[in-house]
Amino acid sequence: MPLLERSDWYDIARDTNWTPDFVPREELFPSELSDPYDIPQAEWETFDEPYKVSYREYVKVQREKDSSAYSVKAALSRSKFHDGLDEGWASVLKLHYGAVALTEYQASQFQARMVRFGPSPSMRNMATYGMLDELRHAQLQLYFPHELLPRDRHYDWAHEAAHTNNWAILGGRHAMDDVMMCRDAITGAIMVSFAFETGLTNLQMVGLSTDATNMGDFTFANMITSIQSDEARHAQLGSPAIEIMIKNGRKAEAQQAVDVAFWRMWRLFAITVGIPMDYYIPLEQRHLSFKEFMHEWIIRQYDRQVRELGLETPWYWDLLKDDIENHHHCQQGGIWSWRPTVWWNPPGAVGPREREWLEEKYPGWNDSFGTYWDVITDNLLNDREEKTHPECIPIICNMCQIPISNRPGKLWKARVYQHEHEGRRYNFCTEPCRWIFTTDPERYKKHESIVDRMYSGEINPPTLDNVLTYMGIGVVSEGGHDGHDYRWIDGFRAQAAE
Amino acid sequence: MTDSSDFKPLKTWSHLAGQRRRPSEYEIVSTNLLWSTDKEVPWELAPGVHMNQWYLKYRDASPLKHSDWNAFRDPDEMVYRTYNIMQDGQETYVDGLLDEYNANDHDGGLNAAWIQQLAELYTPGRYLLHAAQMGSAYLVQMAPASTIVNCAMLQSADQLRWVSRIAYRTKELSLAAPEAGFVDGERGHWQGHAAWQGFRELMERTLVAYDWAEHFTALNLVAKPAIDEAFVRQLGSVARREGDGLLQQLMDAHQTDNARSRRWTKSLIGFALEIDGNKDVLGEWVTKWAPLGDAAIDAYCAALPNADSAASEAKGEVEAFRADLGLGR
Amino acid sequence: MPDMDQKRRNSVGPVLRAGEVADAVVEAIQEDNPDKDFVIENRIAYVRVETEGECFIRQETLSEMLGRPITMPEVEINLTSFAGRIETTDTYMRFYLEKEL
Amino acid sequence: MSTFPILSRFQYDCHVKVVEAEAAQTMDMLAEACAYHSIGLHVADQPGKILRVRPTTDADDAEPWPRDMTVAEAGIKYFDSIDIYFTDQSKA
Repeated sequence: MPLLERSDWYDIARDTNWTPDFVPREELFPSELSDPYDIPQAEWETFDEPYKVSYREYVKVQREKDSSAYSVKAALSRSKFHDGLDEGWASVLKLHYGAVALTEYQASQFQARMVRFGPSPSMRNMATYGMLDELRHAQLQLYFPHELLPRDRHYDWAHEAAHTNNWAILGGRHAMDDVMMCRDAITGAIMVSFAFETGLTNLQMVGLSTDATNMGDFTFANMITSIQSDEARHAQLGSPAIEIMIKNGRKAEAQQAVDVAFWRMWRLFAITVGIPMDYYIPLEQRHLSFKEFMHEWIIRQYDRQVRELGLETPWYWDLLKDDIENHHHCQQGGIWSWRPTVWWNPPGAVGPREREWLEEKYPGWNDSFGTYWDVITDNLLNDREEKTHPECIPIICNMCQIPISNRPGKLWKARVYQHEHEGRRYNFCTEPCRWIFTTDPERYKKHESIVDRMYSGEINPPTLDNVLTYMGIGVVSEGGHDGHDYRWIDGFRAQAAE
Repeated sequence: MTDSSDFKPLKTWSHLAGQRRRPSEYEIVSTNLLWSTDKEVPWELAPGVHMNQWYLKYRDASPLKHSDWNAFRDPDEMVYRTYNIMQDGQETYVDGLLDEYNANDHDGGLNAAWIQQLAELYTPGRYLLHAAQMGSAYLVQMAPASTIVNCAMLQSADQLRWVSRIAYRTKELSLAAPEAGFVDGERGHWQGHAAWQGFRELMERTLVAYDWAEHFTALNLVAKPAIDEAFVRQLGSVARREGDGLLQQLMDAHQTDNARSRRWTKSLIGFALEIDGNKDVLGEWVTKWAPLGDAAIDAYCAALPNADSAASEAKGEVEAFRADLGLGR
Repeated sequence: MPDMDQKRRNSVGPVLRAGEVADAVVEAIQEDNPDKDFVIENRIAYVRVETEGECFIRQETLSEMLGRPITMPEVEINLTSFAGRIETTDTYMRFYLEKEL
Repeated sequence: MSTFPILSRFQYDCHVKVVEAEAAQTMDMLAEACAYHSIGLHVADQPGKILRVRPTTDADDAEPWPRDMTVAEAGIKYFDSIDIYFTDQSKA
């Protein structure tokens, strides 16, 4: 006789709420950890995750996924792929693993919050798989770069980065701790599962796989798309939570959670995905521009999903569209200029052909970002390498912790958005980052950016060496240098010779 | 800054490079993964934020102390991919059991009295194990080292495994005995039947024991052993006597997961007992929680048919487990 | 680009890792949704399959196209993402939108 | 300490930079200090033009401070954002 189908017994396994008698319910599900919106338990029991799986199916399917991911890795390990690897692609890997590996691990702790404090048993079960998924992602993304350690000390950052105070890591931790680690189960489900995992993770884990395949890095392409297949499932924890919120008169709160989380993640992902796609990947291997991927996955698909659930397009959507044309170009410049502060070797990668591509994909690039690189190119062509290293630092945003920048050149838009709160002045990169602060000043007000720390005495004295040491440079590994040893200016030499 | 010549390529992570032997896959992917234990303020937000206060109070200020929790190792060295390989095999075995008994119309051969016992004493167990799933997940959030977190994570998943299998059996039994109250009756039994009230009190109180180490003690030294011995082992034995070979074999399969849980529990206790003062801390918690565990066992076993010695056997086994950890009463 | 953003605003469908399962899905989904026009975008590492409003992947058809039996949970191995809402059952997956914009 | 950080919003530069200012500096000196971190690094020089300093405002339309006014006299404080911008000799 055939075994039962999953649907025959699935609902029984998620019918596990009971009424506590020995301890008060509010002690069992404290609102700050569970549901701060006072939505009745019966409402949460209507939670129905659209993407279902059983334990039995889970261990079987996940075993197969891993079997595939690890066998592709083994095959590539035996090949000579990493010998003579382009340093642009190596930078993608170094940046990716350093930013992602331990973040995935903390995500398993966040999923555990939903397992323990989720008011709906369905949510608790789904999040149990989510928790395991994130363990998988952390372990894959530690095991794979570990093999690269004998090639390059920078790969040690896959494990160490999150333990340092590197400026890029402070940005990552501040955002992740805000959106993921310091939220109740419900707000977290909206912020992480919906706003993050149905949106921007697609860029990093699916969009980037196209470039990886073009590079011949099938291990990486296979790994990240396999990771996203887990995310696609457990991300579905978010939409029922949003719908229950709206049904119970909490649309405004759900909207704010989505808008805050999306913007915070956007500011990070433009760096970890946008820069690789438009600069680090050699021109011949680029498929679409970051902007094109953003329009495919975010402007069209994510926004559609937001509206499908009954929320509105975020108020800052026009600002986002502008930021898509702008933010990662600025940060490519900043990261390259301050390359000794990062754990990868960012290529400038703006030779004549690359500039032509950038101008085509981002009309106006030459008049704006081009002027910035003109000065740098001129310095390099005229043996003034030292002038490519600034002696000062950029001001850092008190929300996203990223250097405050905007379009240079004719279209000059660089500006700091300031805000006074209880006698302290805060500096923000954009209107949305400032807005996020005002939604909950208590949450953010005591935090110090790395620039604040240079003036508050935490980094004392704030000499260049001390700041670099504070950031883990010269501690975990050396900092970065131009990934192509400035070969990208050769095209200009050739032009000049003609 | 260090001279660049110090940065030779590595064979393993710098934090493992000091040890003599080559690190295992387990160590490479499992050790020192928490960033929230690096600094005085756990999370990169204002120190006063509720979650920072929660971690400072319930994790960092726990009376159970160790200067290097990260040195803990899971004796099974379980990683995600080996867990799935192992559990896929275990689940295939359970599928086989269910298929085989189903083919022989096992449920049709059960007597009415036993079916009633199953409805009252077996299928409501999904609430019990789900509570253990939630409690284990609390440890995932709060344990001070990733190697401890991982053990708790797989323990939480194991509970869901058996919640699912109980749900599966609940449906099967409801088809065999539509009048016995399966599917809809379990919550009433869990909340009202005398057999479950000890367990329910134990689990509700365990779930609000928010100090991470007290939670671990209540869950892994008291509640889970009580569940393992009374619900899994004693009910399994009764099933054997009642001719319910399927339940007996399911419970035997369940014990495999319990044994793994006990192995890491024993290792973690041994690790904690290296530090002066921890024995007293753990001893006090055991003294506080063990009576609740005993009461749960007593209440549950009293309801088991023809099982006069069940409670004393179960309590004896639980006590022996703790004695083996050096924490006998 | 704004044109594309506007035109396909009610698009739904799976995004699959390139490979034999993706190829089989592309065939099966068109067979099972004969009244629909599909846009199939090959992005080298992944394939985006989209249509307006609603579409199904059925286990039976997919197994036929693949030439071997496949369960719906096994589709997850290659289902890296999707547009729209999802419904997962033992015998089919459905991608759909409730609101038309 | 007589120096303190101000935010240099230097015309045409991509980044807003932290530059040390001194109370006794004139605006010309402050402009020069800011220029040191932008011109020739990220911004092309414009020989013949004069750099002026004004408070940052939303519309970029504030009056510049007199070139010989000091930082203290202008009331520029810790982490104030100021614009440094190119002007024609005649307008200066």
